[in-house]
Amino acid sequence: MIAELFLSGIVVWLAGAMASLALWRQPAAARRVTCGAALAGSLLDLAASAAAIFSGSPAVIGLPFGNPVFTWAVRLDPLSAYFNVTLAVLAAAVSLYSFGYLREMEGRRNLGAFGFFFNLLLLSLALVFTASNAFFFLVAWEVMALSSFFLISFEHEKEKTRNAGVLFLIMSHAGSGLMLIAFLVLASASGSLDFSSFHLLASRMPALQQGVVFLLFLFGFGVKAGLVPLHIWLPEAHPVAPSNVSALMSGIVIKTGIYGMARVFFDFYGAPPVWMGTVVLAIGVASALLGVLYALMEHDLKRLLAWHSIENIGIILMGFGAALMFRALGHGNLAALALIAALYHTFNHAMFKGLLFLGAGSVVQATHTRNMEKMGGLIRRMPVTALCFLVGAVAISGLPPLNGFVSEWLTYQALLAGFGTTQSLTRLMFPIAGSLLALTAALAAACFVKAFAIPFLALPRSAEAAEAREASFPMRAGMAVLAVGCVALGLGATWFVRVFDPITQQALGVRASSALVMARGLALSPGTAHGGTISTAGIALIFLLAGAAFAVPLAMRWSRRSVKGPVWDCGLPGLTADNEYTATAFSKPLRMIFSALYRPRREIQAEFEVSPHYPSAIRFESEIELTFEKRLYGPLRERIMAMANRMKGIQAGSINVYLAYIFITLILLLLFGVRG
Amino acid sequence: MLLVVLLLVPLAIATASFYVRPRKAMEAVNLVGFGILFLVAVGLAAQVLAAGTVSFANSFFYADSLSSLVILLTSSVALVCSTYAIGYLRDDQQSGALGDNFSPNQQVGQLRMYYTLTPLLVFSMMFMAVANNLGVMWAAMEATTLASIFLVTFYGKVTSIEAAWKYAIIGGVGLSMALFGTVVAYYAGHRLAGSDSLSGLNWSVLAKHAAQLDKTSMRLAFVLILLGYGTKAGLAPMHTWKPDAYSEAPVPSAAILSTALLNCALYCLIRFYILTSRCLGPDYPGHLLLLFGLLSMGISVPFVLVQKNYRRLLAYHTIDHSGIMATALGLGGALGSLGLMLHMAFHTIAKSLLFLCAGNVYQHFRTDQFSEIKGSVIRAMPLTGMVFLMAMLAIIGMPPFSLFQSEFLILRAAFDGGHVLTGVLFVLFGTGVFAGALIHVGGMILGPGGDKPLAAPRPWRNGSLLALAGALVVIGFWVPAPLLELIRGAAHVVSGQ
Amino acid sequence: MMERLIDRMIENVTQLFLLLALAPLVTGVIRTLKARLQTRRGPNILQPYRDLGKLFRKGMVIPETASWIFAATPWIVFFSTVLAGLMIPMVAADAPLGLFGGVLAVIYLLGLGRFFLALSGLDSGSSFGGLGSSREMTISALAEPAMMLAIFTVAIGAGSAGLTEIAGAAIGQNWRFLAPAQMFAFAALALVLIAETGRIPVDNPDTHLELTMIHEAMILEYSGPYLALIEWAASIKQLVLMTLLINCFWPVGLQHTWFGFGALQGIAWLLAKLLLLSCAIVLLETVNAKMRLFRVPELLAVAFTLGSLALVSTFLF
Amino acid sequence: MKPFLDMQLGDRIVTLMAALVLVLQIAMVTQRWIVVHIRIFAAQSLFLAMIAATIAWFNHAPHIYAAAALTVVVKVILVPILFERLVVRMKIHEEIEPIVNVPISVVISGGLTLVGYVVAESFYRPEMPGLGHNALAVAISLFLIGFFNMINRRKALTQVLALLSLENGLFLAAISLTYGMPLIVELGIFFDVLVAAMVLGILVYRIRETFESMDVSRLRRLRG
Repeated sequence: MIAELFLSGIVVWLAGAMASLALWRQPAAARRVTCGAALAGSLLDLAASAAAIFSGSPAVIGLPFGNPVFTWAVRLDPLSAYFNVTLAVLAAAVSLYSFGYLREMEGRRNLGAFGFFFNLLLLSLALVFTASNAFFFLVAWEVMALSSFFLISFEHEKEKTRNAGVLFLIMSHAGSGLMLIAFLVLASASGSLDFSSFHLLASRMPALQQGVVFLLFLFGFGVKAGLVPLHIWLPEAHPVAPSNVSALMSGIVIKTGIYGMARVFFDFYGAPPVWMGTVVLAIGVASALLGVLYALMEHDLKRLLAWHSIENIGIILMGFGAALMFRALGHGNLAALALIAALYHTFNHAMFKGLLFLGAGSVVQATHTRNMEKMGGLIRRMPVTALCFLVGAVAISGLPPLNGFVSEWLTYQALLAGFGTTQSLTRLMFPIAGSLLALTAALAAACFVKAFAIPFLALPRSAEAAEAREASFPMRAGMAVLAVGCVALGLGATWFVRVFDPITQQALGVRASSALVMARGLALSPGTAHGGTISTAGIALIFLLAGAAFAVPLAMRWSRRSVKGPVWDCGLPGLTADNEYTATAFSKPLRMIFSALYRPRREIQAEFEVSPHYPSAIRFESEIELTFEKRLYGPLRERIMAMANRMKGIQAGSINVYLAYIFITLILLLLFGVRG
Repeated sequence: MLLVVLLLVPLAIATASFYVRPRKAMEAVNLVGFGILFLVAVGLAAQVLAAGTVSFANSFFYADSLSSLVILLTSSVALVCSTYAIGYLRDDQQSGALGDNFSPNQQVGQLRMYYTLTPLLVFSMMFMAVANNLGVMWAAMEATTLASIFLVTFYGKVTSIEAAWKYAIIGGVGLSMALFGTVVAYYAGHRLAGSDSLSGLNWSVLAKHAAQLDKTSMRLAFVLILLGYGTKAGLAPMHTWKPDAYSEAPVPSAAILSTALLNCALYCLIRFYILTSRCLGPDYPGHLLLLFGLLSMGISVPFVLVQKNYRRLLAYHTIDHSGIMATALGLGGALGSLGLMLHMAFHTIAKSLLFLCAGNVYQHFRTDQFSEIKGSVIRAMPLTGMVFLMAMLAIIGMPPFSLFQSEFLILRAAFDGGHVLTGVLFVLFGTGVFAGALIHVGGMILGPGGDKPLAAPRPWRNGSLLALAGALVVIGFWVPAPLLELIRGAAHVVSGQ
Repeated sequence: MMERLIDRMIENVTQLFLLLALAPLVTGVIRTLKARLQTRRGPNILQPYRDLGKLFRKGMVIPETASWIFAATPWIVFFSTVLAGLMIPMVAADAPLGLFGGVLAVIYLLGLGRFFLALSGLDSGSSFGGLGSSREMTISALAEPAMMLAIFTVAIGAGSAGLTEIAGAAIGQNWRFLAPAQMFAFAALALVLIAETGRIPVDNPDTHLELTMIHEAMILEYSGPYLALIEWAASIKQLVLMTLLINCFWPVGLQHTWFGFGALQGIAWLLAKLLLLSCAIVLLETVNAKMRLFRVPELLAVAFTLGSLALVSTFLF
Repeated sequence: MKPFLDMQLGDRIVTLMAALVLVLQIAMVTQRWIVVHIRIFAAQSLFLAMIAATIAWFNHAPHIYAAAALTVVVKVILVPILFERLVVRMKIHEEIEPIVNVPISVVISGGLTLVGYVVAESFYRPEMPGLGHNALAVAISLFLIGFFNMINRRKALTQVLALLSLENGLFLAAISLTYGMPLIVELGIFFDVLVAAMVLGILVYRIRETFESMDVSRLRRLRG
């Protein structure tokens, strides 16, 4: 049954891809087919994987195509199923959204090609999460990379877009090269390519080999997940893609890296040495902090969101790192807690980041710019979008009672409990990581105050923003689905954690949820000694009751006594959009405080007419330096290119030289090759 | 019997198109002839699949699944290219690219040269593939060089003469080394069967008694052979002629040279590799092959990275891939040989497709510099652009296209065989080439589009383009069972298992 | 079971009452003491109540540029603060609403309030609001890690993150806070408290000097009942943080559970300790001048260092 | 007739002539005048034919006579005539300076001869009839020196000649090691050599036409 559902989902996606390619001459039809197929496929996939999480034995499905040399098969075990559910929910919402979003492009762009790659992306994602052997996994992985590449460079007439796409594909390919090596090392040890044969295999290998394979996987998947310092492609590639694609990219595509790590760390490795967990934890902290710090300086709405993806991946990795360390130290329950925190946050991030990107998409479509400084006041023009975006912003800032808070709370608990697990110095890592997580979360909140307030509140800062129009119904519906998801995952935490039982069972042999749920499902507890409890549902309930009991009636009474009035503007003639605080101004204090990292460059040009004290016009421009691009990748690229140019001297055109190459080779071989 | 037909058909084509007058007739002769040749090759493949080996004239002609695979690939490439050539040369004739201020007669003469030399080239490749006697095999190989020189000078430009000269001289030296190697191999084995007896150089005989061959001589022989046929295969550092020759020859010929002829050179290498490894054990030839294979892959990276000319880019790709195949041969074993044979087949399809795409682009834009095209291909010629990009992605080993599978096999052979360094370098160079190719070709095809008008429809060229593209896509998901059988058979011949 | 629930109800109501009632008082006390220390007569201790009452009776001016965020914020701030207040142990060790959340919930609920406050600051479009929001978010973000470290330390000492357990573990050993770890943590948390409650030297709650104000700038556009709500919430927040500080580190007189007489005793102790802490704050405020905004990070860096010292010393001692 | 069946004598003759061939090869390296160059090549090929004949006589291997005859026809008569015609038509007389000047070239050639002996030395089999290893050493040396000569020359035609002389080395190896390849192979090889010579001749002529010179060091347009 599961198999049939899953296969039919695959087939629907495939058919959708082909059909929309065939229909590339009729944009409207292509659009409908694309989104319809994507939606239907997602729903089928959702049904299949939701059932698969709880079905005792993983469903193994052989695919009808593929060549005899390799087997193309998928396996739906709880872990795969969980990621598939994430994919399916997000994909459903996004395809719903796309019904409206793509209408803009009709006639101006080749929607057939778009639909082809869009469905292909969903298809390959589902296969990546379920592939049951290394070869097929890599095939699915690269198909995913390819289709994302074409979707990213969909607007390929812009050079920035092209470069972003190419950068993405190259880095992704380098990453899969590392994975390829690691997989082949495992395969040569096990004699088979099947994941089932890798189970706990890595831990049986010699220590050095174990470590190398671990690092290969970490960086191989890390490229896709956007770990610092392998992240540079992400803030380039995600913003330039069409927004519904960005939602998929940030929401689920980078999660394939997370899935790969989960698969490797908790399936291939038994109890890894402690240092592995430490490394993962450290990298997680670095990614989280740097991601949010760079996000704060961003005024391109979509780039800002992209940087936040790096931050959240970092948070997820903190959970993984803690889980690995606990496992190494032999604390199964804590490991389960940390793993749950990480996976929970994975799902949550898919929800709110998808939501935020869809919201950004609506805004960008309405205002024709990605620059926040040119938006403003949109909450009146597009209320629904604003509300959805607000929900996403609250959720991603980890504020109660929404889903972001729950998973971050679980992460805190894991880190808190970690201190007691060992006597060695490594235990200091947990509190440090915890406090930096707190910093990250607070900065994220600051960043989303900016990201919501600047575009949506106060007065419009440009003509486009002034006559922005609310997104079409399908787009609003798509966003609403995800917003509801955020709320549900927040309030229904105690219900949702049960989903993880099969996964932790499979990965760690522990069923944790019963320990996590307290007070008849009203509250959530970390399951450790005295962890304290949390009840998002309760908090929300109290808010509702209090609101209904006091806020509404009182507000109505007071509103009779309230008048609309102008804003205090120091007596100057009237407030205009120019008086408003800009995003740049908002992030100014942090830019100064962290200037060691940003190395900001600013230039101010003022034109004076009457007197040097009253400039008639001031042009302010400030930009920060992206350290890794400038210090690490730039020099690397230049060095390689310089070397290549020098190598060109080999082919200088003189036939005598060419002959000399052969001659020397011949002599050398005669002297050393032949006589052995 | 089929073996002889296989040789007679191309000869017949050559003579016919040498004597018929009008252009259309020559085209028809070529098209039909190569069609027949393809059928014959398929028939031969069927026979081989049934009987294992086919031999004729007391095994002067001899074909096993290895040679039959090479023949099949060669004939199919020849067929596709002859189809493509019709459209291509007509275009050349109209645009006066055949040589400025040529009279119509001279132009037809040019065409005749092409339509006569190509079958001759094919003929010598066929001969090489069915010859059992290593000496004859060498002679046939030399003949391929001689037949193709004037294809390189086809356009009579200064550069094409230069390219032809380098091709001729370097090829000549290489082949004389190969001949030397053959002589030494003969010496190593001439005491088995009495000297001066013809069968003393027969591969089938030598392979049977490979163990008794004189070891020292085989060492020397293999080195010379490796350098010799390696030159034809374009292994570094004997590769220098390739970019010049490929970028100057007319595109269909370039396609044939870079696929079919490469296969032939590798075929000769494989034959001797089998002898040597049976005589000295796989390590000695294996390590030498790995050395040259990795060197070729490595050397192609910088040239791909900073390449300005897309036809030369393709040439360096061919060098890269001959390196890959040499590595696969060096790794040997069941996996390595299977990977090698699959890769040979897949590469033949993808690379010829690439050259045909390059031909389309060249004839539309009349330049082979990336900088002058700048991302207007997809707009000016959508079909070609799409196929070009696809084929490029395929050739740099992107799934779901088939080359990924063969390279995966080869890599697996490397790691299973404990050649970790080889595997790592393989991946490293692969990534380098990937980056270079993607940057350049991506930048050439995708983009805002220029002033160039939409290209006119070109049935002959795009027809063959689509045929190959279809094959390329399909073969990634499904290889016809008999073909796979043939490939497996060839792999068995190589690995001797 | 049933009566347990009823007990809880009573506890909650009591603590709610305490919060609402005490908060303005604490503010008043601090103001008066400060005035006296500066040898001014200063306002009456009960002045804050009067202010609130007056504001609640007044009408209000809503900026025409503002959106519904502006109207929603006071409620969210008020409710979240009160909710946080119910999660901390005031009178007895077990916080009435402990089930709904521990210290993390408290911090994040206050964070929720701050988030909306900052939004409303930007909502009106006045540049003061933006200025205030920007500074508020910056400072609180920088305060966060120090606070978290201190809490971690305390939690590690008590072997729990639940405030009930923390306080409970502290009961009885009244001099435990003399342990270096506790001292450092206390100092760190105290600094954070100053930053969070917007007191000198970080912010001056009494100023309306454009360029120096932070919290006041955010709420510049508010008037009437909404302003009252926000001010009230601010003083409740102050009370909550102060209580948190004293009950976690110096639980003298803190009861294990709520029962008749003990509760009264607990309240008495609470008042006493609050008074003490207020004096300390007043002292601090009078001897210090307000810092420049860009010196504040240094202060918080000190707090962070103290926090990490506390952590390390739990490791050492 | 006794002495003429004595292996010893045969060995002496072969070795002597091989040595002469080697000398001629080195002479070719030093040579500047193209016409003389061609003639030396002819002479060398003639000696080779004689070696072949000797071997055929002493080993009663009649098919080697055919090889000898072919050598005479192709390399002593046809190719030289062809090339001298070419020289006359293109009115070229003198080779410009070789890349490495003459004395050093000679030294290098000596070194290459040494290499040849070093390589061949591992092939020495006492149990085998004497015509073997010495000739192989010479053959390898011929090959290497011819190769070096190709690198060393700038004029297209001389490169072709060097290539052919290098093939002479092959021929020597073939007949002295294995008493010649099977006849059909020999036929194939000679046919190829002839065609190659003609093809290369035509190429040389076209180079001369397009570049107004035969200097291959000008063929440097194709780079990178």
